[in-house]
Formats: sequence, C-alpha cells, structure tokens
Amino acid sequence: MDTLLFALFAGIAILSAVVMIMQRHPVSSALALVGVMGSLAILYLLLGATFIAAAQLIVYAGAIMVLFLFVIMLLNAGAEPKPLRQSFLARALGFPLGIALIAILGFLIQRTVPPDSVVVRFADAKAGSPQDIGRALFTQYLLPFEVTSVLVLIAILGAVVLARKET
Amino acid sequence: MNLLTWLIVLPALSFFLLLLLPKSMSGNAKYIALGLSLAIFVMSLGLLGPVLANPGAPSFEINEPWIEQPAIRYHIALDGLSLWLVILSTFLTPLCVLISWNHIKDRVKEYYAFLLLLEVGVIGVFASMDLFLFYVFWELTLVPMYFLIGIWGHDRRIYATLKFFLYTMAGSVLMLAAILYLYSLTGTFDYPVIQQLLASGRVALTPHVEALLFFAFFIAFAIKVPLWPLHTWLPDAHVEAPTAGSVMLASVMLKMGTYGIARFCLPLFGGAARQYAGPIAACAIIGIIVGALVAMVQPNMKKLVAYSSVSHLGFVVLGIFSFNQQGLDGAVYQMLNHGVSTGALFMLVGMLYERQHSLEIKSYGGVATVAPHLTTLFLITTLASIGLPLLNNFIGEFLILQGAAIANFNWAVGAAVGVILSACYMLWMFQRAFLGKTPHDVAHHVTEINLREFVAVAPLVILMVWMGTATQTFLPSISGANKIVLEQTRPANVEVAHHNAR
Amino acid sequence: MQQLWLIPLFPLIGFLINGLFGRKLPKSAISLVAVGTVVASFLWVLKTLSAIMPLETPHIETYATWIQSGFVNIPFEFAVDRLTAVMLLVVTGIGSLIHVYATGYMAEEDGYYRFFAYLNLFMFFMLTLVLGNNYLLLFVGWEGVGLCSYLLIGFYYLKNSASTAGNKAFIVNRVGDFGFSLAMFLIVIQFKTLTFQDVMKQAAQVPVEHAVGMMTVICLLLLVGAAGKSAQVPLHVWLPDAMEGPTPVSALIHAATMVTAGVYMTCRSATIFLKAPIAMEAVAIVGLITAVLAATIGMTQWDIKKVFAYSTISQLGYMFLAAGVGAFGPAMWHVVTHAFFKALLFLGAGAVIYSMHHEQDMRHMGGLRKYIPITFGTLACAWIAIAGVPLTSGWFSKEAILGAVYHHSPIMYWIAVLTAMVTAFYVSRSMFLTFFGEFRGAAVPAAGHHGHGDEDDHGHDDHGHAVEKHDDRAHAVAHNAAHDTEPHEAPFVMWGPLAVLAALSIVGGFFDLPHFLEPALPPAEHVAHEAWLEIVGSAAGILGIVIAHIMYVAKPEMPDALTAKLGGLYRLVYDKYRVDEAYDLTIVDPLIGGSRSFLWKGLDAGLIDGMVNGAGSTARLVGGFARWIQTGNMRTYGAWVLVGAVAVLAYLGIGGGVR
Amino acid sequence: MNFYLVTMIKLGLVAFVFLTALAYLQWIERKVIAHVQLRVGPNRVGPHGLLQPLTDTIKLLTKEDLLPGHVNKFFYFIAPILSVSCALVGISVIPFGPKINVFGVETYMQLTDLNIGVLVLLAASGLGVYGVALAGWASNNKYSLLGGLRASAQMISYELPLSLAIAIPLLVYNSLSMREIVEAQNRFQFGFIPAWGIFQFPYAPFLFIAFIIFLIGAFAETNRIPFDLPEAENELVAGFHTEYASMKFAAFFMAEYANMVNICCLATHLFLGGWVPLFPAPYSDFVPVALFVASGAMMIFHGLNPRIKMDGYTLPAFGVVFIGLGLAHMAPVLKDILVPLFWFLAKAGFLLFLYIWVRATLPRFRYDQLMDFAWIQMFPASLACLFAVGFIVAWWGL
Amino acid sequence: MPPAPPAVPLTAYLIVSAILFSLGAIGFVIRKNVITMFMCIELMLNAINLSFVAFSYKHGTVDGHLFTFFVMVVAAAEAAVGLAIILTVYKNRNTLMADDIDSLKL
Repeated sequence: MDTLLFALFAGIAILSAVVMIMQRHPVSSALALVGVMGSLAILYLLLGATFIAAAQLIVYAGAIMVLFLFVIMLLNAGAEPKPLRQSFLARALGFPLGIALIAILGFLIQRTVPPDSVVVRFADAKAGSPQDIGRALFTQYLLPFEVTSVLVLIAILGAVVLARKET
Repeated sequence: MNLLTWLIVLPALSFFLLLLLPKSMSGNAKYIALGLSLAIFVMSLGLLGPVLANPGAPSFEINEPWIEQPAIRYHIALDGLSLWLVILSTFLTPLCVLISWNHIKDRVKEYYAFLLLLEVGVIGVFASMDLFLFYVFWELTLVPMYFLIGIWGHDRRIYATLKFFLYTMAGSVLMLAAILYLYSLTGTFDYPVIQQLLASGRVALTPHVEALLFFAFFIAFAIKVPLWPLHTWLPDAHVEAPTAGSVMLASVMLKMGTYGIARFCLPLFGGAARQYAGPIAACAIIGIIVGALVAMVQPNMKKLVAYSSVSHLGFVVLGIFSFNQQGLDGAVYQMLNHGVSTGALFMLVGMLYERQHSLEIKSYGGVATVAPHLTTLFLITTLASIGLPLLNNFIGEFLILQGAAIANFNWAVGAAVGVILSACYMLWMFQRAFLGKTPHDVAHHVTEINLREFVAVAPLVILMVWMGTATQTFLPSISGANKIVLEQTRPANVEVAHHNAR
Repeated sequence: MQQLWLIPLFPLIGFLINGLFGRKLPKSAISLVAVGTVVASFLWVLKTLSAIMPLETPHIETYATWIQSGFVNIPFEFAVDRLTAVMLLVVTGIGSLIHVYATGYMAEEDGYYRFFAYLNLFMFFMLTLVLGNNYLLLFVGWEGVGLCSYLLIGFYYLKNSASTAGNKAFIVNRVGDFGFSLAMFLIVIQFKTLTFQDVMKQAAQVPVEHAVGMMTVICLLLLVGAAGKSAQVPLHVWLPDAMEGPTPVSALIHAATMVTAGVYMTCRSATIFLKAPIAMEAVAIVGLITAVLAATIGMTQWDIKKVFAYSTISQLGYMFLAAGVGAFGPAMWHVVTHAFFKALLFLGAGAVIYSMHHEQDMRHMGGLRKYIPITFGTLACAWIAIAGVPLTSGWFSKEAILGAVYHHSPIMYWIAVLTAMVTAFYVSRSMFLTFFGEFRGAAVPAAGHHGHGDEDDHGHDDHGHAVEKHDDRAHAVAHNAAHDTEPHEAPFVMWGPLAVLAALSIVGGFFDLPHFLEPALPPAEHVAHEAWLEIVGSAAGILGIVIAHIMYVAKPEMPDALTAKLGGLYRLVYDKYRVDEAYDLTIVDPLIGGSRSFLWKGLDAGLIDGMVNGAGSTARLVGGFARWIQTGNMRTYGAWVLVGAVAVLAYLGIGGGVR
Repeated sequence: MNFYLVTMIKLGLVAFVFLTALAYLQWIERKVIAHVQLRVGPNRVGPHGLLQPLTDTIKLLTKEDLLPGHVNKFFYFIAPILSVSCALVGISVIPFGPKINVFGVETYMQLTDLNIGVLVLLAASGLGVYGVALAGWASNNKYSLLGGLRASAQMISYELPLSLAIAIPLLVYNSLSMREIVEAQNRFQFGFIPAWGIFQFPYAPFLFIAFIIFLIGAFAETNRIPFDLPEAENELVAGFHTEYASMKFAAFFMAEYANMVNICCLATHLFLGGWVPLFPAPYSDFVPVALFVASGAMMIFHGLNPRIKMDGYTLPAFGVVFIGLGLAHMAPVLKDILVPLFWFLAKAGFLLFLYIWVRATLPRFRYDQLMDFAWIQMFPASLACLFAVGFIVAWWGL
Repeated sequence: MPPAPPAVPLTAYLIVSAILFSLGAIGFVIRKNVITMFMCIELMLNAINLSFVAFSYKHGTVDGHLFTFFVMVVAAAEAAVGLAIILTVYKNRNTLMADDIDSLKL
C-alpha cells in the first residue's frame, strides 16, 4: 500500500512538475504546481508528517498558490509570447543542465544514502504529530519562530507598501 | 555611562528622535534640534573641569568590552588634545542649527537629524581610544555629511558628495588595513595598549613595515585634512554643501585628520613620522602657498574659503611635524582657531548666499553700504583668518611658525609666505564683495544681518578675540597633552640629521 | 606700578564706544569721546612720566601670561624707558592735536564715528607698539596699526582706488611682517625669549665673531620688517597710495607715527644691529637709496599730498640712514622733529585742501597766501624746518644725522647733502606753487590731465585719482563750486593744532634728544663735531629754497623748459621710476596669472583632479569590460547559477567530496 | 480486511445520506424562505413539494451540456470538479457520534478520525477557492472573472479570521482531532450545564465571540448572503458560474451546500459540543423521543383534518414514521447510535436554519465594506480573542 | 490491520526531491514569465521540503518538519512581497516577460 501510494503520488508530483515547466500559460503552471503540492502533501503523510502535510495544503496550496493565481488573474497574464529578445544561454542550456543536475544529484544520493539503508513505513514514523511540532516549535525553536514572525510582519508591510496606490 | 558617553549617546538619541518626528511636526524640528544641541553643548562644558585639572592623562575613561572576538573595546577617554575639539563640535552644532533656520525648507527634520548624527560621529572620533571604535566613528561621520551635501547641496552636489565620499573612503580603507595589521601583530585594538607595546619594543616593527603603517594611517588623515595634493575634494564639497554642512566640514571634520595625525601617527609610528617629516612638511608648505595662491584667483567665495582652509591646515600639519612643543601646541590651537574663524566665514558667506543666491564674488560689491553690521562681522572674521594679532589665528600661526623655525628654519620661511598671501586673497575678496559702490541688485537683495544670524555668528567673533588674547584658557591643557604625545613619539629610524639641526 | 595699561586703554575705550554705539551718537559726543580719550591718554603719559623720571633704567610692568608653550613664554608686559617715553609723548601729543584737527576736517563726512573709532583704535595699537616690552607685543601694535592704516586708507570705501590702496598698504606691510616675524623666530631660537631687555642683554654679551651670521640674518629680516612699515625701498610703494585716506590720517599715521615705527624698532634692536655690521650697512644703503629716490620723485609731483608723501619716504630714508651708520639717537631725534613738521605739513596741506574744497592738484592753486594767511604762516614754519633752515628743529636733527653719516662714509654724506637740497627744493616748490603767484583755480581745465588714470590700474596714477576723487567723493560739493567760491580759511579747531605744531617745528630742536636717549640706546662712539659740516648742510637747504624760488616764482616758464629738455628722465621720475609697474609685471601679474592658469586650472583641476577622475574612469572602464557578463537578464543569471551548481556538484561527486 | 469493509460500508452510507441531505437542504431552504416571505414554496411535486429535489436533479442531469466557445476548456471542466470534490472531502473527517458497537464491530461514527481533522477541513475549504477562481477565469467573461476574483479575494480574506476563530477553541480543547474535541466537551459543569465550547468555564465569553466570528467567516467563506458578492445577480449576472449550465452548474450548487453543511458541522463540534446533549444523561435520552413522538402525534392530528386532500394521506404516514423514529431512540442498539446523532443533527440543523434565515433577512454588503469588515474588524477581534484565551490557558493551565 | 506492505526506500523520496528540484531549476531558466519563474522557485522550495521531511523521518525527529515549516512561512512572506513587486513591475513596465525586465543593466 505504501509503495503504491508513493509510486502514485510521486508520479503525479513529477508529472505535474513537468507539466508546470512545460506549460506556456501561467494558470496551467500554477494549477500544476498545486498538483505537485497536493501530491507532496500525501508524500509527507506517508513519511508521517501529518501536520506538515496539512500545513502544506493550507499554507502552500490554500494560501500562497491562491495568491499566485489571484495575481495571474489580476494581471490577466496570457500565455508567454515570443519575446523580442531572450536569453540565449538560458534557452540553450536550460534543459541539458537540468538533466545533468538530476543525474548528478541522483548519483550523489545513491552514493550517500544507499536504497537499502533506510526504508520508509508509514506506521514506523516516530514524530510529526501537531503535538510534537508544537512542543519543538515553542521550546527549541522559539527564537527562530519569533524571528520568522517579525519577518512575516515586515513582509506584510512591504507588500502593502509596494502594492499601494501612489497617493 | 559617564558624561562623555552621554555626549555620544545623546546626539544619537536626538538623531533618532528627530527622524521619528511625525511629518506634521517637522516644522518644529529646528526648535527641537536647537534645544537638544544647546543642551548637549551645556553638558559638554562639564568636561572642562576634570580634563583641565589633568590634561595629560585620560579623563572620563571607559574601557568596556564591546565585541568579544575580535577583541574590540568600547574605550573612550578625553585629554587636553581632544577636549577642545569635542567642545568645538558641540559648540558649533547649535550654531549650525541656527544658521540653517530658514535656509532649509525641505526634509527639515532629516537635515537636523543628520547634523546631530554628525555630532555623534565627530565626538566619537575625538573620544575613541580603541582603534576599531575610532574607525567606526570615523566612517560614521561620512554618512551624514554625504547626505547633507547630497540632498541639501547646490547644483553639482551629487558630483561633489560622491567625490568627497570616495576620496575619504579611499584613504580610510588604507587605515582600516593598517588597523587590522596592527591587530594581527598585537592582538588588540586598544590604542594605549598598542602604543605601549610598540614603545616598549615588545612588538617591534621593522622600519619598512613601520613606514608602510605610518603612511596607511597618514594618507587617510591627510586626505581628511586635506593635505596638498590630496585636497581637491574639498573645494567641490564646500561649494556644493549647504552652509551648515560647510561649517561642520571645515570646522570639525577636517580636524579629524589633523587630530588623527597627532593622536595616532606620532605616538604609534614616531620613527617613521620623523623619518618622513621632510617630505610631509614640504607638502604642507606647498599646500600653504599653493592653497593661498589658488584661493587668490577663485571667483567663488566658498571655493576661496575652501582653498584658504587647505592653506590653513597646511600650517597645522607643518606644526605637527615640527616635533616640538611649540609646533604641536600651535597646531592644536590652530585647529580650534580654524574651526572658529572658518566656521564664521562660511556662516557669513552662507548668509550672503541666502540673500543674493550667488557665491560668485563678482555678483556682490558694496555690501558694506547696505549691511554694515554684516560687513563688520565679516571683516573681523577676515582679519582673524589672516592672522591679525589679538585675534585667534595669530596665536596658532605664531606657535606653528615658531615650532617650524625651531625644527627647520627653511620651513618657517616657506610657510610665512603663506601669511602674506592670506592677506592678499582675503582682503581682495573683501574689497571686491563688500567695498565700492553698491550695484542695484545687491542693494535690492542684500539686507542687514538679523538677530538670529547675529546670535549665530557673534559667539564665534567673541571667541576669536578671546582665543587671541586669553590663550591661557586653552593652551595649558593643550600643552599638557602634547607633552605626552611628544614623549611618546620615538626618535627617527634613520638618521636624518639636517631636519633637526635647524 | 604706574598703570601703564591705562595709556592704551583710553583710546581702546574710545574705539569701543564709537565703534559700537557711534552710529547713534551725535557728532559732538563722538568728538568728545575720541578727543577726550586720546587727551586722557596724553595726560596719563605725562603723569606717568613725571612719576617715573628720570628713567635711567626701564620701568617694566608685567600683567599676565599671554602665550606659554614649552620654553616660549610671552607675557603681557609693558615697559617704559627713555626711548618709549619720547615715542609716547610724540604719539599721544601729536595724536591729540590731530584728533582735534580732525574734528574740524571731517565735520562734513559720513562715517564720522567710524573715522574716529578707527583713529582711536590706531592710537591703541600705536601705544601698544610703543609700550610693549617684547617683540611679539610690538608686533601686535605693528600689525594693529597696519590694520588701522588699512581701514583708514580705505575710509572712502565707495572708491575703488581707496580700498585698493588700503589693500596695497596692508599687503606690502605683510611682506615686511614676513621678515619681522621670521626675525622673531630666529630671536627666539637664539635667545629663547622675546623680551627686549633679555634679548639685548644676551645680544650684548655675544661676541661679534661668534654669532655674526645669525645676527646678520636677524637684522636683515628686521630690516625687511622695518622697510615694510616705514616705506623703504623696495617696499615704499604703498605710502603714496595711502594718501587716498583722509588728510588727518596721512598726518598722523603716514607721517608722524606709524611709519616711524620701523625706525623705532630698529633703535629698539640697536644692540643686535651693532653686532651685525653688514646689516647696518644694508640699513644705511636702503635708507640712502630711499631718501634719494623719494626726493627726486617728490620734485615732479603735482598732487600736494603726494609731494609730502614722497617727502615722508625720503625723510624716513634719512632716519634709516642715520640708524644704519649707528646714529640711533639722531635717528630718533629726526623721528620727533619730522613728526612735528611733517604732521604740520600734512595738516596744513589738509587745511589748504579743505579751503580749496578738496582740490589737491597744485596746478589749480597758487596765491593762496592771501586767502588763508594763518595756514600759510604755520606751513611756512614747517617749510623752513624741513628745508633745514638753521636753528629750526629739522636743521638740528638733520645736521646730527649728516654729521654721523660723514664719519661713516663721505660718499654717503655728499649724497645725503644733495638729497637735503632736493628736499628743500621740492618743499619750496610746493609752497611756491600753492601760496605764491596767482590763483589758478579756474585756469587749468580738467581735461588737461593725463589720460591714463584708469580705475583698475591699482592706483599708481595718482594724478588721475586726484581728479576722480574730486568727482566721486560721496559728500563732494558740486564740481563747479571749487571754482566759483574763493578759498577760505579753516576753522580754529583746525588751525589751532597747526599753530602748536608750528611752534614745535621751530623750537623742537633745541632739546638735545640724542643725549636724552643715551641710557636707552647702546653707547655710540662720539665723534668730533666739525663746523663746516653744518655750514654745508645749511647751505644745501637754503640753496634748495633759492632754486625753487627762481624756478617757480621768478621764472615760472623755466620748469616746463627743463621738463622738456629732460624728456624721458623726467617721465621716469614723474612715473615714480615705474616701480609699481615693475612689481605688477614681475610679481603680481605672474602670480595671479600663474595661480589661475597653472596652479588652479592646471595643477589642481587638471593634474590632481585629472588623476582622481582618471582613477574613477579607469574603474569604470574595467567595470565596462566586466559588464558584458552582467546582461541584466535574470534568466541568464539563473542559467549561470545552474552552471555553477552543476559544476560544483560534479566536482564534488567526481572528486568524492561528498561521502 | 475488516477495516476496509467497514470503511466501505460507512463511506456508502455517508455518501448516500450526505448527498440526499444536500438535495433536500435546497428544498428546505426554498420552503423556509417561502414561509418567511409569507409564501408557500414548492408544493407541486410530491406532498409539500417533497419530491422537488428529485425532479430538479433529474432536470439538471439530463439538460444539454452547453460548452461556450470562448472558454478555456480544460479549466472550464476542471473547475466544478475541483469545487465539488474539495467540498465533499470535508465530510470525511466529521464525526456524527461516539464510538459504537454494531454487531460486535466497534467503530466510530465517522469516516476517518485523523489527528489533524480540523486542519483537513481547513485545507479542503482553502482548496475550494480554486474551483471558484478557475471557473471565473476559465469562463473568459468579464463578469465571471470579476466574480472569481471577488470570490478568491473574499475567501482568502475571511479565511484568516475564520482560522483564528477555529484556533481559539483548539487552544481550549488541546487537540486537532474532531473526536477528541467533542470528548473534551463531553461533561457537565455543576452537574447540569453542558461543557459546550460556548458554555465552557472560563472561556465562555471568548468562545462565544469566537463562535460569532466563526459564523460570520463561515458565511463569507461559503459565499452566502450577506457575503454573496461573487455571484451578485444584479451586478455580475451570476458571477463565476454565469457560463455554467446543467450538471456543471449543479456541481457548484452542490459544493456550496456541501460547504455549508461541512462548516455547520465544524461549528457544532467546535463550539456547540458536537453530539453532547443539552441535558445530563437520563433526560437527554427522552428529549428526542418526546420531540419525535409529539411531532408525529401532531402530524397525525393535522392529517385527520387536512386542508388539502393529499394531506389526509401523507401527514398520518409521516406521523407514524416520526413516532417510529422516536421509539427507535429507545431501542437498545439503535439508541446508542440515534441519540447522539439526534443531538448532533439538531445543532447542525439549527445552524443551517440560521443560514437560510439570514439569507431571507439580510441585504448584501458593498465590496469595500466587506473587505474592511474582514481586515479591520474581524481580524483584530479574533486576534484579541485568541490572545485572551491563550493568556487564560497559559495562566490557568490545562 | 493489513500486513505490512513492501517498504519504500528513503532514497526514493530523496530522488523525487532531487528531480523536482532540478525541474524547478530548469523551469526557472527556460520559462520567460516572471510569475512562472517565481513558481519554479516555489517548486524548488517544495522539493527541498521533501528532503527535509524525508531526513527527518530517518532521524526520527521533528527538526526537518520545523525547517519545512519555516520554509513555508518564509515562502509565504516571500510570495507576498514578490508578488507585490511583480505587480509594481507590471504597473510600471507593462510586461511580465523576464527578458524585457533588464533595466538593471542600464
């Protein structure tokens, strides 16, 4: 069952990711990204990270991506036209480099974490419930948490200032 | 938190207070700035007692760790050398506020805030006893001045402020490198400790290294002074700066350079300093003469005063590199004198500018008829600037030339030429701007000095007379500190006999 | 303690009152303050002197430390010895008279308060100069009187020529001060003090051969200082221009007191000078040259004040000549007598000018004897005194000097005698032109003047200036008024002082000043008195008068013929040997032009700034080359990042960095 | 094997009941509004129009599926599917009652008991935005786009106070599992006051405020009046679903009602104690019996004197069913299932009624008012509430 | 309970993460629309999150979860500001094409 679910959702994730980068239309890309995120949430669940899975859906899919979608719709961004000039380097190197990156990373992962060293079973997950996270968050990670809250506050202010109409 | 720390903290707080002032209250910024800076000045008078009692030793000393690793300390202290410079800074700041009263109309609170930030920087520079702390304050002064010129300056302000910033920055990175090198040798940034280590020979520098370190410090200071031929930023900066910016720049910031030379270059690298005194004195003398000659042909008043600063500060450098009591006393005294007289000159030129909106000498003429009081103040300041006895500059110039004559009579001959030329350019300017018949537009625009302006300049004029006659108010403390400096300055590395043979 | 400090303080108080509040005070109050303080000062001098006479040794009062740095210790210290006493009396006495005179002369002027404030300030500084017991205090007064001279020359500041003349005076004086200050530094180095008594004591003990080089340098530098202040060649150029100032100023500052400060200083430093024979010789030569040149110029001038100005220079040269030959006593004697008669001459000239409604050109005068007899009478006293008519004051001092000079060098003596004759000639010439013959007020048209009186010529054409002054003076009476109204006698406040000075000019020589000064001066070698010297001297003076009478009264057409015959030489002398032009050409113009085009535009803006900007441009150039990588396209940047990431990871992977 | 089987059975049951209930909710709404407005409402199809939902469904299913030519086909299709699936997912974590024992099989009256149940609901409602937004955008119609934009902006805005309002009771109950939340309220204070969220000492006042905020947020989140700007007929025709017809329209419709039901169930659990009865144990059992029997009796009574002829047959029949239902609440096994279910449904039903009531009563907001209301009033209020409760929790401890 | 299914190796998660990351990187480079590029960054962040969670599973702690959590929060902040910037850029330059937004060079 684990294997099945993993295979299914990992497949969906990768497929969605490919769709996302291949689609010319930003809305399609956004939707594909939501697909990736949803699949990832399932993968998190499989890894026992229930809270993160829910947070993934709520924060990423439910808030951030909606924001993206909202902006795309607000700007009524259409499919990418052919720009007058475009980066030769990016166009020529993008794919080969990416494939190379996959290969190298895969190679490195294979070498550093051999497949038979650790296996994932849903039932074996030791931590990841909201209680665990909350406990760690408000003890060990209190300072980063507070700092992050300040960051968010600043981001709010920044966004408001940036998006405000000129008076 | 002793008084000295308060003097650094209070302007800083005032800076923030002014910055945080709501926009609706920015009209009150000048009142607040005036009140605060006056309060700071009054507080700074409290420094006098302990330092005057013992000018040679550090007073108000605080030596606390600031950063553990690397070992940077919050080490501040005051002695006779720095006391008067600190007081000069606190004294001039309220006057600068007054002089900017109606002149500054946009971004008012930021302007005054930057003035106070400048005060933080200069007081910090004069008080720091830790090389790193010194460097921090040294660089801190650049920021407000950068903005003062860049925002409230005249037409070519961007060019001028960039030039000013890059010029001084170029020097100070050299100094930073030298400071770091000293740290790598001694393991501390604490100036007295380093001085002790170098003096006692526990940390020995080869003459070559000492010379390099000396010049790294010296060039940073020389640019700030500015010593010929590193002076070309000064005329541009002055011409473009707003009045108060010019005043602070000329009166206080330039002194940071000469102060640095006297405070750090001599005691730390006495050998190299003595070894290279000849070329440096030559630069100083060339600066005196060339500065004066170039001042003579300037069509622009501020530029003229700026070049006169080059000339006057050449005296200061010359005095320092005389390596004797008279020269050094005169140099420090001349720092104060120049602060007072050139500050007043810039203020008065600024007043003219506020009226006529021109700095060109030829757009004036006959001001004496329409504004006799302004003219009188200007004349007194002019006379002080050209070193008339019983006014302040005379004392400084006399002591410097005396010291230089003792060190090497040829220096005195060269430098004394500058005294002649100073009369030429100042009086010529005075004649062209103030005397003669009054053209119609001058009569129309140039009005008599008002009470606020008078209050801003009068203290300086009073001080000119005071410093020219009652020198004993200032000199004993300066001498006391300079004595220590001279004791700490080691003999030359290489025998350069003819320098001291008179 | 005799409260010597009160002496300069009175005028200072006067200065402060008039300077600060004068604008609101009535003229009578201003006059009262100005004259009162000076007279008070004079009275205080009398009182003090009577108390401390006979002053065999100096009376010293120390008040406070002024400058203290290392071994240099300079106190506020006043001292009176006989030399000072003489100077004090001259300064305050003549000063009082001239103040009184000025209340009349300046009565119509704007800036009345300003004038008297400056004048009082001058008195303060002059008294400081005289009283100061060290070189630096002397220097204070020295510079201070220079300042007042500057202010007073430029009193008519609306006129460009006046302010230019002021500047010139100050700057030329600065050149002198340059020498003086350097001399002071050397004195400090040599003697570790600036106090007169200490310096002189040490100097007297120094063996001649030991420090002769040092002493010579010091004295030569002092000479430069003295030459600046006392208008000796080659620094004499400022004094004629200084006549731009009001006439009382010319009398007080530029004839009687300030300009003699150089002589005073030389006499003060006599002990040092005596140790430096070469310098003494230089002093004498400078004095002689000055005397001759100035006297010859004096013969050619038309402006009455200019004539007297050159006369002053010439007489000062006489004094320097005396000092240079070691006759310090006669030099001081001449200072005093010269103060009397030259002040009188100037004041008299002022009265003439006053009566002529500010006309200064002698060609416009003539026959004034009839209109202003009192002025003529008093001026005649000065005339005979300066011409050296026997038994007048000038005769005594002149003969003393000539006697000393003869013993030093006969050649100098004969030149000096010739000069004395020339002096008598030009003074007589001006007297004859002014007071004798017919009144020429309307005869000479304004257009008859030389046409090169350009405003921007820095005032070396006095002739043109006289006209302009006449036209431009803010308060001037209408141009034609001078011709319409007859010359009129000056009021009492003006001729009163003239009378006093006239009396002094005649009888002032009977007091044997050199003898009186002996305790204050280094002992001079006494030389035998030779009677024929006095006869030659007297004859020279009288001969001068006679020649002048022939040329300007008996045969009025003769000067023109002579002038025509002399041609170029006359022009040269008339143009004051073109010293101003030479200075302009060799010093001023190259300095300004060089500063502008080479030092400023070339060196500062061109080379140094060029290097600075060049550094900036170089950085920009390098940046320009590096810029092509920075396309500004973020996708390209991203691709580069990707390239980097792949490269690093590949390196790590292949290199086995990651395990 | 047992696990899967039981889950499948529960799934089937819930799906059937839930979908039927959605259909009838529409009928109830029409009826209630009609009565509020002094009308009769649907009464043609079946007795009292009871078969109206069925006919509606058939109509929507069989209608021609129009596909406008200018739409973005993929998103046009996927939007309603997204919308309805996100809405339907929510019911899976909502429990209807306590653990029961049916024929020896112990199970919860709940599809799945996740320890993050509340978060799943939030996530589902958050994802629901996509359906609306995409529908609006894909329709390629300015009304739809505006509607979609409004919907997404509004939902994002109101999600904040809503989430905060949810967080407040969570602080009190210390769990994210729905079941545990209800268990935490399953007691009686002083012996007779139920420890429902809004009654629980000492948090009652704050939780009550939170409840109100939650309700308002819920109204906005489901785009119901007075927050139905995205589909405001007189401004935007019908907003995001202007271009939709037939089953795709029905999907949106269904999603809206499913969301309503979900959110009412959530409110019930968080604030109203879920299935925890209003009265302590012995009395709580009799209340449903009494209610059902009484209403059954009333129906029979009315059936005996029908106003129209049909009532004479239907009302007594319903009466008998009701009495039967009432008696079922006393049956041994059924009792354990039905009594909690009754209490739960009663509370949820009341909230649904509130929805309909509000719809019949209140006018619509203006858009800027709507936004201001969310950010300037609700958000700070919920934050203040959260702080207060957090403070109390930290002070008193748990 | 059903018998334990065959387990998935952790490596598989990591490789999925690597693939997603690389795809994000590729997308960033080849896509021209700024918004899409921004989304690619989000994808890369997500891929890293997966790695975090996977490693967290391996170590049996919640540290990785917390990193993920923080990444999410920061990503939210970043999205808010980033999108606001994109809005502003669009308002000023009326384009979303990354290749047209290169005034940094000038």
